[in-house]
Amino acid sequence: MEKVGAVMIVGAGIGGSQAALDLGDSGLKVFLIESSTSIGGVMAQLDKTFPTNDCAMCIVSPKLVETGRHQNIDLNINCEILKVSGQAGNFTVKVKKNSLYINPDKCTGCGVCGRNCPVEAIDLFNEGLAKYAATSVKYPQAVPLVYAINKDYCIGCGVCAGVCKAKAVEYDRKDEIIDINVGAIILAPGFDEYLPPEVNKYGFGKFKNVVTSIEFERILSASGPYAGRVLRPSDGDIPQKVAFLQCVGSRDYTGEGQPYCSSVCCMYTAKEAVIAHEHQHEVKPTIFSMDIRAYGKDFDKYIIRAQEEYGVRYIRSRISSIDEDHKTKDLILRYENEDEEVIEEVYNMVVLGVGLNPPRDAQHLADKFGIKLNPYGFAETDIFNPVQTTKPGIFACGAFSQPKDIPETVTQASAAAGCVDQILFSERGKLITEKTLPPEIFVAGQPPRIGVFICHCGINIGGYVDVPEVTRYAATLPNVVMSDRNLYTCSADTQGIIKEKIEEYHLNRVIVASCTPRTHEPLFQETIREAGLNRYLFQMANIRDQCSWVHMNQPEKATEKAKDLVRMAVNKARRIAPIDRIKLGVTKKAMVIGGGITGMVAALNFASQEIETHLVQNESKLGGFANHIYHTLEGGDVQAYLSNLIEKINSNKFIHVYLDAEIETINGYIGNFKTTVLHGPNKDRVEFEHGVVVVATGAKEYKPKEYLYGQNKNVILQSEFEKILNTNGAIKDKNTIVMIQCVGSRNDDHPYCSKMCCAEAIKNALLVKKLHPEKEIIILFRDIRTYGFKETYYRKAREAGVIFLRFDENYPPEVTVNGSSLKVDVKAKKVGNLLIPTDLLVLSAGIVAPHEENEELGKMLKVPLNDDNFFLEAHVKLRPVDFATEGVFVAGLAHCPKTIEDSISQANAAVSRACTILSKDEIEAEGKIASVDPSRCSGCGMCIDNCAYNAIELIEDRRFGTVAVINQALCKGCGACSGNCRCAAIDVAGFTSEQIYAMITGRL
Amino acid sequence: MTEQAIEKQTESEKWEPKIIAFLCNWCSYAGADLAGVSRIQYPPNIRIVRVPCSGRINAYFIIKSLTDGWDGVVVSGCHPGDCHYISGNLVARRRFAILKELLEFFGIEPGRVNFMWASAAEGERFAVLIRKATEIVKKLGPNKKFEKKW
Amino acid sequence: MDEKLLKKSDISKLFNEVKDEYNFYAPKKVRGNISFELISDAKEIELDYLNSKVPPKDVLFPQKETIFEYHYEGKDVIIDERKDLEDKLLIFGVRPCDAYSFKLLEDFFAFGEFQDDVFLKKRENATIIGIGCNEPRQSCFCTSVGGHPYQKESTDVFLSDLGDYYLVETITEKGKDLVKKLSWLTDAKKGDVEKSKALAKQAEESFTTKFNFDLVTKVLDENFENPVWEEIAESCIGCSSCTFLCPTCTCFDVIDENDEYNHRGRRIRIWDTCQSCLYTLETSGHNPRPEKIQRCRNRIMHKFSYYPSNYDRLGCVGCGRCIVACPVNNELRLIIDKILEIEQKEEGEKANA
Amino acid sequence: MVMIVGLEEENKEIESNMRELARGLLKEKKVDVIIGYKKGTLPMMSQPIIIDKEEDVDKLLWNNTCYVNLAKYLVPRVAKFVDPEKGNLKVGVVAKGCVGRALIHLASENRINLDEITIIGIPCNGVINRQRIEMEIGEKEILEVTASGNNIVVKGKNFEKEFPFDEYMNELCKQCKIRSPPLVSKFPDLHVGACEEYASIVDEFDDIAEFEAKSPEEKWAYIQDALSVCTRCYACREACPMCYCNLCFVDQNKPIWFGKTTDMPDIIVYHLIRAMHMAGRCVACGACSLVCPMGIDLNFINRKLEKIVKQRFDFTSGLDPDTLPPMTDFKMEDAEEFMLEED
Repeated sequence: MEKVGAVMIVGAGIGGSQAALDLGDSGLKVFLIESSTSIGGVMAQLDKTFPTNDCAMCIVSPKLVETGRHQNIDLNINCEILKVSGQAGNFTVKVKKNSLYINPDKCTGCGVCGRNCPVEAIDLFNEGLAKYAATSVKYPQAVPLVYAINKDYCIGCGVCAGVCKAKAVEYDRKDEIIDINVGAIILAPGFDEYLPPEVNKYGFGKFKNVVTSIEFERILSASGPYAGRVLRPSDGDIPQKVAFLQCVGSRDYTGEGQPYCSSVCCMYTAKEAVIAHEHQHEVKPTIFSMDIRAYGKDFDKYIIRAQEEYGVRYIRSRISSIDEDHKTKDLILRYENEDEEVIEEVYNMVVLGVGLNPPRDAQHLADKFGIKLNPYGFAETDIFNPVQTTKPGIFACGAFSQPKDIPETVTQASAAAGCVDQILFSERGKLITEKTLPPEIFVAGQPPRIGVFICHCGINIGGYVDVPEVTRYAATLPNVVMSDRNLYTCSADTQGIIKEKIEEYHLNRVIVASCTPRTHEPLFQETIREAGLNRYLFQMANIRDQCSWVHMNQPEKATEKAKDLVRMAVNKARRIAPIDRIKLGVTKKAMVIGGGITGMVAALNFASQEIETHLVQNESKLGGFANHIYHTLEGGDVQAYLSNLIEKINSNKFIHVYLDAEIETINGYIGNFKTTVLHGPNKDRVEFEHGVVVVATGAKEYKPKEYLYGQNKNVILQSEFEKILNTNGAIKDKNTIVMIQCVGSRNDDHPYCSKMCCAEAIKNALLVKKLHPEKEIIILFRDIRTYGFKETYYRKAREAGVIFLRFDENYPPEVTVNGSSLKVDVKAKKVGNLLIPTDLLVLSAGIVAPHEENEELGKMLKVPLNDDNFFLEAHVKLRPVDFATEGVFVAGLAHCPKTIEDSISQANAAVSRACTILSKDEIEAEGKIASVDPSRCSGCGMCIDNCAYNAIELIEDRRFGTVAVINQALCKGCGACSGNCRCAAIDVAGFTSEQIYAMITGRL
Repeated sequence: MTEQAIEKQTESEKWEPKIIAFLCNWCSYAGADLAGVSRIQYPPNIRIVRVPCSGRINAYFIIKSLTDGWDGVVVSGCHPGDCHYISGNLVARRRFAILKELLEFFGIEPGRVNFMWASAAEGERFAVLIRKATEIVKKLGPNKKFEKKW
Repeated sequence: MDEKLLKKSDISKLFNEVKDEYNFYAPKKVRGNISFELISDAKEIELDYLNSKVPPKDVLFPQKETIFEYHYEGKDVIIDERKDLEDKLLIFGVRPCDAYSFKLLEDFFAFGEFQDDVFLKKRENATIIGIGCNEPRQSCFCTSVGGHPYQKESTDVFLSDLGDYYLVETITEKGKDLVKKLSWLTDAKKGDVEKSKALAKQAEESFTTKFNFDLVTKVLDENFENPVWEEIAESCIGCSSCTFLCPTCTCFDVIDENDEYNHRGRRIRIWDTCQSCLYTLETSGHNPRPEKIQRCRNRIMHKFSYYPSNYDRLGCVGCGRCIVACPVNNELRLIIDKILEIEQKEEGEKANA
Repeated sequence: MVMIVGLEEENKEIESNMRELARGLLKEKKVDVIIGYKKGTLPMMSQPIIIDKEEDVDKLLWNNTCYVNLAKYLVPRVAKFVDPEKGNLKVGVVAKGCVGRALIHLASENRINLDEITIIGIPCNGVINRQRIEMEIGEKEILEVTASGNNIVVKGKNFEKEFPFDEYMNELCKQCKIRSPPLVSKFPDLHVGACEEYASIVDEFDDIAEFEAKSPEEKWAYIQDALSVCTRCYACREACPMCYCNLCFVDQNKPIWFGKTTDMPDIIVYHLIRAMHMAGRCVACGACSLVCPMGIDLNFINRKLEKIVKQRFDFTSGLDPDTLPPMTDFKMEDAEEFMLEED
């Protein structure tokens, strides 16, 4: 069977887009299939994201734009899967492309149709809180920016066809059915949120001021229905008391909701409460929750800030009922607090923290693709590879396999891509067609000959700005040799006209005055490149989004402004120069630091793609943290898995293992590293070259100083207990076993949650109950954080008779010893003070980062640590395994505490990200980057600390002494260095000081 | 009020300031685009210069704008934490803080140069703040301090 | 008798008489410093001063001077020549050393085939009223450069300060024309002339700073390369105060200022200084005087070696401004001493041999 | 300033201690050269001197005329202390507080290596405001200046005048909180008087409060007047230990950042941007003002700079080479009260 170098990705949310970008960047053809009319999924609907309060649109939109215009990604919207055949390596998928009734090739996204549509349709993007026209895009920044007609609402009046100057409206446009041939498939359909039924105790749908969290998210959004003001739907008043209810439709055994934990609600609720208060200080949020499951990186700190800085009140309770005050539309909540009192409180608004359900069409997808779903209706995946579905060659990522947050989704997306890489690595580049372009015309030193193209954009510009006047005016400007106007400058035929004019007038600079460069610059750059001009000999004047559309009532002023903007663009264009993007060779080898499960999975993935890999382990054997783990909570046999991995590593000819190894130096940068390692008992020195680095150095178990650990033999750690249980099982005389959670976690020294301890405790408790049902087990906890499907084991443990007692963090249990008997004194919530005679005390010790080792490695790699000494990724949300320093990746416990499955996903994700580099013979640096004029530089080094990418270093120049140099491979072109440089020694190509000056002096 | 005074008043009311706005590409420029897409109207006094990041904006550019006769300057970047380049806006914020204090110390009216944050989702905020900045500058009148005698 | 008398209290009369015909420049105190400024009210004139901080050079050769202006007509550039060069100037109260510096400036601006029209026109239209020095400072050394506290070279009218009044001597035709207009001046008596001469002699004798510049020039000519330059440059910080306040420094830079907004521009010249490392920086990046040692040497060589060989006179008028101005006290007297030490050493060595 | 003995006695004692220390350093070859001051040829002047022989030690001077910031001589552009054979020479620097601060700050900007420098610390009691005295004396030649008690005695041909030193010291010296070099613990044997540790300083900046309270128009008028005599000779820049750019922005072309003329806007822009460049870097030595041939007082601008960085970023320049200067560093929680916000 022949393998096909293409991949289908179903679902174009943040997960699907990430997988598509990874695979597209590594040379595979990607067919991205989306059922709605634009990409971005739920993330595009969010206002801010936790735990950084990043603006969701700010961070996601560049990624979506990149996906939309990626050469290797074929984006298909409004699609349905009809039929799938074939097997891993070669699938054929029949896809139906539903008609938009608007020709996407002709639609310019100008929006005139929507503004003229007489019909109001419900705006689903704004969760029904606003209305939109039947002819619409999902949201203003949608990718692709193509309008569609919603036939459910359309009355067929024909107004849109009449007003569309691009002639894109085609009412009779037919659906299309196509066969797509791919080698692998990634399913990323995301989730659907739980919608409580109207008869439910929450009164959703019945009471106007009860909204779901996703509706509230739109209310918070600056681009939402109330422009970011927190208003309640019933009367548009600012709600002062807002109650957030957790676990709506999650951890629900009544049959109404789902039994599992939806994993993300605790955090998004905290975020919504914080943001609501931030937007409107009058808002005083109260959150009702059972456990606070802030188990992720820096999550606990966020919860603390929410309480301390934003005054968010937490009440541990599940409310029993909601009633509405008919007059005020306020809501009356009834609940029982931890002291078992029933309380009634009035709130102005209630937000339901709804859970995550499998996508509505999950069963349909499973049937079509031939994969199995688990009992909850999510995709069933491999216990040690959470992206592998039950069918080879088909992978799942994101919330489709289990509820999860954005970084985990992005990680899994890359992990799925990493698994696809393993199957299709040999087919890279085979289905990619490289465009052949004419050689670039040499323009250096020639006087500028500028051509200006001014766009009417139908009536979008022409209706408000006097385009002929601006065109006439442009012709009078210095170095302008032609100016012309077009109905739609972005249309395909105008691209032909631009090319002709370049030839006819020997243009060497081109200006388009139209819409925004953020969406259209690449298109025009491509056009002039096809005509033989360097891409960077192009300028845009934004006379639509930032002129005609915002000054619709002042046509004269808008015309004057348009002239100014054109003049400023011409002034800049007179000073622009071609930019050559430098190319760097790539050493197609990898170094993986750390020989635990994460490191080994990464190494094996590289090796399976025939990439030579150096695995550096500081201990004398492989295995790391997993050496102490026997099973996962879900029952996976870790020891068997581990020995299988080690065997595979040792027999793989592409992997070099260095044990007892110590890294001496790491030099170089992305694609071109050189490392020396001392290894073995004799500290032999070995030096090798590699193109990427994966940091998988792991973490350590906390060695408690508290609770008499190390002083009393009956006080042991959870890992030691696990060993006993799984080897000789010698606990016969221990009748009462007490476990204490959060030992060395969530305290002042280690203010984070170690994530795995709750599951470990429950796992061991269940094992004890299985082996010795008569034993009494008491687990003392602050919050039980069995997120996702792990929740069901929590329930199982309770059913098996394990006793769970909650203590307050301010009153931790006290352990006393009297002769040989231990006693645990605890102030338990709802139960009161207890003195428990204990035979065995098991401490759930947290995970700590090796501070010194991490710091040393961090310095060598020029990558940062967070406050807790774990490695700090490039972006908490969207680049979870990347470092800001390119070519270096992080995975596993080195990143933060996490489970084995998560570590494996991160390992594969890191490999996928690395393969976007290693799959290329050479990498192209950014074009618009900074450079240092050594004759001006005085070497003060300020730029080094200002650079977020470690792209600058000081060198000794033979002629100019100590000067800064910028590594072109690492520079991103932000210019932070240049903005502070006193000597003005640093300039940024494409935004040079001269060019910006020219724009400043271009004032009319 | 004398006739002359009235004439003078209407004259100054008629006067429209020219304001240059440096916007970072990823948040504020996108926010300005969103204001456009959402058809939020604001005064036509600003002329936008796109820069990669607020970190790129050297004090030279701001002062040059003043010496070159622009009546006001607006500089807008991503909110702290949102920077596409991780920390460019934080580097810039210190620079702007110092520059702003120095300009005021030298006797430049506080409202001549305005710094702001606007995200890609804040089309409305962008328009509101531009409206505000325009009003402030208009109240200050033409920027004559750096005018050269010819 | 040709000599006249001018009462100090009549200065305002003089000013009012001529102010319409001349642009009247005179010493004025600006923020504590004396400088030659365009006078609009006789009260501004400062009569009691040692010498100005900035030399009167800057009346004829200002720090910034527009050479011509231009404007755009469509895409064409039209040059507008200066029209104010025909204005008549009167510079009142110039000390002899500074007056003599005008001679040196003429040497430079009229050298060879390059005639600097702007400067020369202004010089031609300028009438100089000099004034003798009764109290030379310790830093003054005009007598060592061929000058004198009562030297009248380059002045048109010369004043001697006799207490409440000035003795007015007419030196040139230009001066005669001016004095003729001041018909109210009284005639001087013989005693006044004698008194002036006595003051001149007294002043000459009070000099404490004296140099043998013939020897200096000779030593310099032979010692372009000498370790002493390193010593001389050691404490210099290259601030260029010495050159900016020097009445004989003439270097300038030419730049264009473009006022795009108003469709116009101008070509201006501004003072430059050989003490700046940029001064000799070539486009290629090569700099023949990259270090301050070469730059310090250039200033000395220029004044005391190159100038004599080019113009047959010293490039220094002995005003002593550089001595006072140097912020690190690396002053000319110390430098000359070090240069002459070379000669002494050589002499010593010869004697030993 | 509380002074137990007269100025002259105090300075003499420091001077003789300094000479002994210098002699020892040269003798024991702990340093190859020493930068210090020697007596000037004009009243109220001193001259920087570089000595490398024991017998020259007695030339070293310490009094209230030692105002040049000697750190300037260690910035590579000005002098090279390199021996063709020995390589970098070990340099001793006679350092009052602001010289010490300059050295420490320069180290943080990679200009100098503190390990190669020996700081001879001096507790400075302020330098004479030469320009102010000269201006008050006016058009008379000053022939001799001496210290008597706490007064400065100025003599000329027919006059003699006394100036109380406390008032006639440089403006920045009046506000100075760091009279001897910081980091004394690093050089325990190398201070010649009582030198203190400065972990941080307390300063209310009351001296510029009055100016800050002025209206923009008043400030602008004041600045214009103060700078009107500037000839743009750049002596301020050249004397400043922190101005070490290879090519100052005013000298650059492509683009020509700002006008190079003595037109008022150009002058103001030069001083404004130079101030911008000094933020968090100025070490309050006052050299810029003391060297100005036109006697312009730039000190009030320097005070403002100190105030900005102290109040905003709790930073005082030249205290610790390992603390990142404010323009190099940034924090998420930096104050941003100046940002435009919706009403």
